[in-house]
Amino acid sequence: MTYITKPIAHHPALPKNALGLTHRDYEASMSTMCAGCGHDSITAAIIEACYELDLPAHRVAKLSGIGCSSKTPTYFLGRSHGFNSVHGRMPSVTTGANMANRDLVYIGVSGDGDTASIGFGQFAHAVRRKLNMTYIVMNNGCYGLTKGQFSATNDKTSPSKKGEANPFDAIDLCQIAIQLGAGFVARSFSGDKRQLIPLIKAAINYKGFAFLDVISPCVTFNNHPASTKSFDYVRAHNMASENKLDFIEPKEEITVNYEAGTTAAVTLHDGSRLLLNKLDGGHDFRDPDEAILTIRKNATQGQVATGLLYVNEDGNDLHDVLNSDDRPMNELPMSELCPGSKALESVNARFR
Amino acid sequence: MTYITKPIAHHPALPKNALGLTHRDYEASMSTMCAGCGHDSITAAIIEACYELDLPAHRVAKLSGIGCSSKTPTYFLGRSHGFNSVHGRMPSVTTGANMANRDLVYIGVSGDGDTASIGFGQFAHAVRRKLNMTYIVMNNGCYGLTKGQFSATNDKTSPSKKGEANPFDAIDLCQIAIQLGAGFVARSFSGDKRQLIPLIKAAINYKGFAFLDVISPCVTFNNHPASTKSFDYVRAHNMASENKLDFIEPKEEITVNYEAGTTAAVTLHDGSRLLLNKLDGGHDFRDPDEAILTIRKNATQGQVATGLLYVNEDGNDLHDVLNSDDRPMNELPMSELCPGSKALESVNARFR
Amino acid sequence: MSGINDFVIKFATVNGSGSASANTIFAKSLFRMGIPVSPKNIFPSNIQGLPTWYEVRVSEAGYTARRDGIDMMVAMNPQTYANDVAEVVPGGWLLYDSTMPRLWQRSDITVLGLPIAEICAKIWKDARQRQLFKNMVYVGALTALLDIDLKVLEGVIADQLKGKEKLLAANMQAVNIGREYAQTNFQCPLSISVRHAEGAKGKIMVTGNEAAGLGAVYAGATVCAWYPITPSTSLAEGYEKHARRFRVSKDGKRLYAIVQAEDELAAVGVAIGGAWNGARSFTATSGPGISLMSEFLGLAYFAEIPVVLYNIQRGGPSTGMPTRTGQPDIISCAYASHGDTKHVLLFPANPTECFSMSADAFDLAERLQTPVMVMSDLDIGMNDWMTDAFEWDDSRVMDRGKVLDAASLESFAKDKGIPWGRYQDVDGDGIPYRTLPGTHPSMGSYFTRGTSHDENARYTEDGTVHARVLDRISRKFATAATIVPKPEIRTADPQSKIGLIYFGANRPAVLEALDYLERDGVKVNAMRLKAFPFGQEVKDFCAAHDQIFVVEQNRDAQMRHLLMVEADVPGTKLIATLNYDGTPMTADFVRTAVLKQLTPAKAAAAE
Amino acid sequence: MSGINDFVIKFATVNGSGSASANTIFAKSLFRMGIPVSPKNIFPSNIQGLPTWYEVRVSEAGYTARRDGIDMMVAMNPQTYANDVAEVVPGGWLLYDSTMPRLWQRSDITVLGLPIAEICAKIWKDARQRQLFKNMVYVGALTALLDIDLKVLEGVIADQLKGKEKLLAANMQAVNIGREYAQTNFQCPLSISVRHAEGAKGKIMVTGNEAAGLGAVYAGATVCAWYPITPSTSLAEGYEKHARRFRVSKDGKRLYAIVQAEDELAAVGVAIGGAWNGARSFTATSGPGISLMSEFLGLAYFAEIPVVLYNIQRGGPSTGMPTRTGQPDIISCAYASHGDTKHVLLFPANPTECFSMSADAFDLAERLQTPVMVMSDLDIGMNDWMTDAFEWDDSRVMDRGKVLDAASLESFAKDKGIPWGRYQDVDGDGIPYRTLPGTHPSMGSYFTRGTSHDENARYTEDGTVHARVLDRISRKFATAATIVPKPEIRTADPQSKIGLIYFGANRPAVLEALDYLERDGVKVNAMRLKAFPFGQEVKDFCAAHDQIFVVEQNRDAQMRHLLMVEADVPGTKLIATLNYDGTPMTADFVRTAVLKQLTPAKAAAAE
Ligand SMILES: Cc1ncc(C[n+]2csc(CCOP(=O)(O)OP(=O)(O)O)c2C)c(N)n1
Ligand SMILES: Cc1ncc(C[n+]2csc(CCOP(=O)(O)OP(=O)(O)O)c2C)c(N)n1
Ligand code: SF4
Ligand code: SF4
Ligand SMILES: [Mg+2]
Ligand SMILES: [Mg+2]
Repeated sequence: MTYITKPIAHHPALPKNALGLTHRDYEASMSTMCAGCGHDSITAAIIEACYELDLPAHRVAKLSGIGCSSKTPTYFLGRSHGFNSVHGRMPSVTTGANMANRDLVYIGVSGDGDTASIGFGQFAHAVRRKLNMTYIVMNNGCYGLTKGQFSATNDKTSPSKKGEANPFDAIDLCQIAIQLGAGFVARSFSGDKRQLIPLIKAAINYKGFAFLDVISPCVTFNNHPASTKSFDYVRAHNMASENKLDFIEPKEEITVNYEAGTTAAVTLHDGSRLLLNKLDGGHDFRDPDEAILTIRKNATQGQVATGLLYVNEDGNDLHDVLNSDDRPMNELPMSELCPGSKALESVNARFR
Repeated sequence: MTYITKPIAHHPALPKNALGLTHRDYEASMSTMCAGCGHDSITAAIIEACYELDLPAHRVAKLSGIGCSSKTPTYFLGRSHGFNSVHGRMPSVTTGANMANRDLVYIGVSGDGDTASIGFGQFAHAVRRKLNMTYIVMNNGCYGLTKGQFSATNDKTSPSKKGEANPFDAIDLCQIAIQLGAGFVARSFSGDKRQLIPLIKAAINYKGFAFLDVISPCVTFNNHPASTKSFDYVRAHNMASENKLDFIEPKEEITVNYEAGTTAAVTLHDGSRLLLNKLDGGHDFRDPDEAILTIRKNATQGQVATGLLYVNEDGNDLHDVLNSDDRPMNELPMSELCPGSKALESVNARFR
Repeated sequence: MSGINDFVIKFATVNGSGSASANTIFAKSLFRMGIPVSPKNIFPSNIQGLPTWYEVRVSEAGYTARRDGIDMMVAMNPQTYANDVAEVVPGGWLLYDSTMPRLWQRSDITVLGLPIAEICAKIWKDARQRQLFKNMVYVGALTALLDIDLKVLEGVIADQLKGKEKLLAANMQAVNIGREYAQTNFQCPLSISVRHAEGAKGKIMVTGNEAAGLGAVYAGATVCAWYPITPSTSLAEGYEKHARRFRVSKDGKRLYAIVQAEDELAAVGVAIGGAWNGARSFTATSGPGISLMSEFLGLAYFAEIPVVLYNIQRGGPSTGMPTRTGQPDIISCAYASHGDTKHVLLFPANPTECFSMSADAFDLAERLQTPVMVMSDLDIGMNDWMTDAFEWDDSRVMDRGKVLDAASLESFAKDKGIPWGRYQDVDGDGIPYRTLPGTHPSMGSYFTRGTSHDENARYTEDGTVHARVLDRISRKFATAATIVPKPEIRTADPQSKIGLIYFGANRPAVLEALDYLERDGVKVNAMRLKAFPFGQEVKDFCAAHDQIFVVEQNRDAQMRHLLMVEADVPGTKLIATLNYDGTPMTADFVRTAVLKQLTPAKAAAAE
Repeated sequence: MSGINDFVIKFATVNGSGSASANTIFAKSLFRMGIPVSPKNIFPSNIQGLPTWYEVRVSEAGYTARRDGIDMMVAMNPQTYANDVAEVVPGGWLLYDSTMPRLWQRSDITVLGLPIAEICAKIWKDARQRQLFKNMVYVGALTALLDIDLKVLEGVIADQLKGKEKLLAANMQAVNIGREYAQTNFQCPLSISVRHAEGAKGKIMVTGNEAAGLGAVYAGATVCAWYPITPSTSLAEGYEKHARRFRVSKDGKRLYAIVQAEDELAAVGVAIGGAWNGARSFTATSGPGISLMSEFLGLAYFAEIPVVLYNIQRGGPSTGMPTRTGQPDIISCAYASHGDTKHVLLFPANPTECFSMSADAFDLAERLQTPVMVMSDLDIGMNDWMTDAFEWDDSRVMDRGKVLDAASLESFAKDKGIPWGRYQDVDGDGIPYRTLPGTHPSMGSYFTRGTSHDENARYTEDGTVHARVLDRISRKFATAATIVPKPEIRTADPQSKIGLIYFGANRPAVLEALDYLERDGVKVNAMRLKAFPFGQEVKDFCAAHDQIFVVEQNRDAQMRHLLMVEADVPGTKLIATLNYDGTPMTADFVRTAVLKQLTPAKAAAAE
């Protein structure tokens, strides 16, 4: 919650970012997740990413549905407005918020139940509309908050803690997102902040729909050895598309140097870049067909393809599509919105 | 409607199928579609397929959502029970009906609005559950019944009748169905009954989720020259995976002969086969990856891949998954359903 | 009783045959002649081929309600001949296409045979043209039979053909053919006919949906999210039409955002997101959409988000009668969503109010920080109504409610004496102060949620806090009752203990009935409800009368229900006066219902 | 007043720390000693780390309602020490982990320090074990302090450990450690303690959700579709648990089908599809689910499909208080969906009725061909209740209602004198005859739809037909009022004009309060509603009393609302008696509310 009872004590030694804000300024109220929950690591990564991006927190709006994952926006960016909506409906609420003010940064947090079950339709259509937002799914293959039932992203090979088999195939949200036209699609793992943080930074800077499927083990209900969403399994089967990922802001110099040939760079509309040291055999992430194949081939071998999977460098967003005014709708003066009595005469005339 | 006011006059000359039923016995009340509507052709194809399959009409249940397309079940199989449910919810109603009686044949009819917009989530999860049904989408790229607004399957390149451009990419239901694990996926065209009828027959005989995306021009709102869902466009860009398709029932001899090598046969669990005279370059429709690629490659060239796209020959269905009794649930005797007072004593004991 | 400028004519045609525009031209021409008319479109839930009717009441007295008893039937649809001819009153007329002559089993009406197909076949080769001009031929015949001013008619056609002027000649040719045939073969004009009048002067003819869409533009709404559903579709289209005209900058940028959502849940979600973020946002739907939106409406109620929803009611339950009118969603809207919820409702009675109440709806929503539903219906929304011209007061300032900007946030504690908290009732009216995202770098941010929260928007599971917040929202609702539009009261006799309550589209029928009742010597005081929750005036009116007819278009007497529970009116004095066959109400229905109850004898006579 | 077999003990612990099972063992042991107990679990909407409480009332008198005033607090959660200690009544006790000693600011209670952590650290090395056994240590101490029969306790633990017997010893070791520490350091037993009793004999202890799930198995339900939501989840799980036991054939085939749907819209859709196809089908949900299901419920109402829905109510509005109880969905369920709709509701008062009313619900649904909603709540559904053992009459035959098989279809016209039509009211009770898919090769097929239809299920846009069908469904609803379960009436004095109406989980609190009021000399006649629509008995009771308290757990007096509108009871005589803080109702609340109204003086004294 952002209503801060006691002001955060600012330790003078704390490092500051370009806005003179410390890490603390991007934190919020204490997490109520289970100790060790993957969601907390992702929360930390979001905080780190926003801090490093020098984002003015109050220019960010965080939205979510319902679930443990959807509670996390209360644990980061305490100075941002947040909206914990209803189950599975974050995409539509975010669409409206974005229509009302195109100038804010929209971070949507959801769970695999929230997105792949009740929210599948809204998710699909937000993707289709190229909504300019960062959509993060904290994917644990189960419904944590309702005590661990299988979700639609749980692999068929992955039984429940009690040992019951999961009868259904998993929905791969990254594949679906690419098929539906998402501009930026990546998968990561709550246990790999080296990969996750730059991806979040790039996703936030991406103009258009940026989707992040982050595997986030539920330590209480779905982290047993047999679970494919467990820390151990993901560590063992993580097929990253790169071994090093760097996000470079427009102003910055490119300092990182990779062995020639293996480096790939993605340039976003604002000039910022995502540099990857690609592993050989890595697919061309500008090609949606290759991206889908990579995901599918890995899946059939029980591997999890992570990293940047697909990006459309010249992405546009819903406001471009609708050709809306450059100013936020919520700041347009009534004088420009209400045609007034004169105009009404001509309207009446047409109905005479 | 199946309440028949005047008994259908049986012309003695009418040919009869194995059940001694004539074509007429598979018809129903008069269509109220616009003259020339693609939906009527699909309706005719369904009637033909059921007649040729010698289906006892009363063992078929036809279900639909809301829309012009969803009205068509009133125009075929007058002796079957039908259920015109609510918009976008046919999949869930069919799931329940199927759970209650596994012995009937379930034909679900929907529209592109009914399935790709409001019903996208239910569609996706019915696929995932491997529901044993034939799911037919009469796809016209628009909302016919509400006067022609764009639907989510309308191509971005396809403007409205009034000339407004469609800002969004189309959802390709066949790709989505394959991705979500449908066992039988085909696309056809209301204007091509030679291809459509055998596909419907195979889909009905397929055990598991059989999906048919049938492009069905809306002559009133979306059949103008610029529309990619118009008769002319589809005829001009139809990339069929075969040039001849035959459905052969278990009992039948294979009489058709194709040039050697080009013939491919799909055998369904009941022994019936679908024979295709494949065009060279046709993909292996047992491979989902190839199927998806074929669809995508064609789409990028503005071509429409039709015919059998993917089939999983050893498909199983939701009842197998749930391991339900072989008898229909709705016929189980109370004696087997109600444990009775004796058992209750032991239950009470546990709560003492 | 019918006669000059006083009759009902009905057109029976086939859906999708182009008759709609011809019929509109007919009605509009009479309107332009200054004659009060009220056309009612009775159409099927189908795109082409099914029967459709267009009923036009002509009334110099200015009565625009539907009226039973068809004086003239223009029977152009053989499918429905049988019923259509039966509807004509004795002494009435039936005009039909006599290309295929037919024996009509009625001797008490005059049948006018016009060989339309034959005539058209002679003149137009192209099938489509033939079809279209057929309609203009019967309109032409009517100009002679009813003595319609040809110049006015031509003007109306010309307006309709804007862009394709060259078609005017052909259309007028068709009109003249029909006209001449009538003049030579029938005895024109008939005893029912028209003449220039004053009653329609200064009025406009428009549908409520277009008026509401225009109203949303004037109200400054910038975010519209919708999903197509009859009969609300044309409202979003109306908003778009007028926004295109008034809301595009020189460089072609749009000062509005319309999202055709994937379904109603998404549509209201988008509207809620926009409203939360400070843009005036709305959605439009009908019954089934209300049901689907109810979870979200509960969120907006509890999280206090000012969203506007237009419900263009149609016949229920379920998918029901999508192309018939009704008022069956009063209860489902007043209490939409689970848990303890209540919503503010507005009841426009005609297109003029659809326009004016739009601005009221957004003002109330933002003032009260709660959803406001505008309860229109198919009759108001989709039929052309002769109604007062739209008016706008340029001095009107929108009431954005208690929204804090950076400065007022900083001085809040000082100004108000207590620190800001999203759900604090600072002013005692139950209405808290809200902040918008992005307002201030370090103040005013909070977390919006549908879970229980305290006055500072913090999550809580403390039941006493939860109850306290719910009570505060009840106080806010009490405030609402004091600021929503007041009822319209017509007093026949201050002493009379007989009252009548009505609302929405039933207004013309009720006002007409009240005139008749006056003549019948029955003094009935009437109150038209404009909003829920009910203000003191509503309670006073009910207290002042012993017998109150509650006129509405639903089966379960839903407004009566609401009055009993929310205005504490004993059911014993509330007489349910219900019509739910999907057709607009008639004055006769209302008058008879009242007489039956009060003076059975008179009622019998009246029937 | 507290003392032997009469006190309230409360455990304050941390969610997910394993205290739940220890607390259940404690309560179950007292129950096995024959003492009436009623445990209430007050848990957060969280999986681990937040405060949670477990309140146990011990009452030899058999009062099982919640009671305010904690005699003993087992304070194991430092986060909540402050509030927890404050809750203890003067003269009460507080037991805490004194490993970290603490000064308690209360001189009027006895603080008992038990160095649990310290003790456990000595004995168990493994952290997880330590954590678990901690709980058994305080249970052990309580056996001494409250004089609990150790053998009984051991039996209960043994039962809980079925499968992992070897753990028994370790658990008992922990118990004994606590017991011995208490015996040597405290003065045992305290003045509040327990002894074997008779009150609980023959009873069972079970949750309403498990009872309802079992009830659905007994009712012959074969299709269960659900979507997880607190507090209804354990109902579907209960059905599955018992179906696994009783519904699997020798060859391992399941005689039931459970579908965990993707959301509530799908869940109810599946249930409707199953019911349409002749299988007894149901879904279970809570408030938000009801809102999402409302479009579908309108379809089932209008298409007349016998589906059963369990609504385990929780605190609203919106997501509200998912882990707190309430009765706030009466209106949203009675009128779920747009258009004119009404639904049949059943109100179980305890787990025993959750079981028995399940069969009633399915019988009524099929008899009436309409949705039936069983209105339970979190308190009944998720708390263990001491309740009457389940009973089943093997001679009971399920009422499948008017379903035609092939033979009766063929002879229908002859038997009934009119041809079969799906929606024909043949018997005058408003209930038509239905057929199932696949019944007959050439007869009985029809098209089910939510659009308007005539008596033969044919699509219609004829308003008079539509109205006729709606009226017939109203008649069916009137029939429902005559066959739903009758209210339970307790008459204190036939002459008394003071009445009280209640339902559901409030029963224990009300019955206890009635005893007190009796003593107070206030004669109150009480009626417990078991169903909606209301039968004649309900109207008679209301007619017979001038002042009627309506006791319910919601803000808007929703049952009072329903009585005013649906039983024509004047609001003036219905006194809203409301509690909506999410906690189960107490007898004191009811008693005080009544006294306040009737004899303010007494009330003051009582407080
Ligand atoms: C309409 C509705 N249905 C059901 C619920 C109950 N519910 C709360 S969270 C949740 C699932 C959460 O799963 P997921 O999105 O994966 O989040 P996680 O807890 O796993 O992070 C459900 C079913 C609800 N709150 N609202
Ligand atoms: C809940 C709900 N929303 C909206 C509608 C209105 N509606 C009826 S049909 C339809 C779209 C139909 O499109 P599609 O499924 O493609 O069928 P088509 O008419 O094109 O064959 C809509 C939006 C409705 N009946 N119910
Ligand atoms: S239940 Fe699972 S998802 Fe929820 S907080 Fe605990 S570990 Fe995380
Ligand atoms: S509107 Fe289109 S889809 Fe509907 S019936 Fe006419 S042609 Fe077919
Ligand atoms: Mg999850
Ligand atoms: Mg369509």
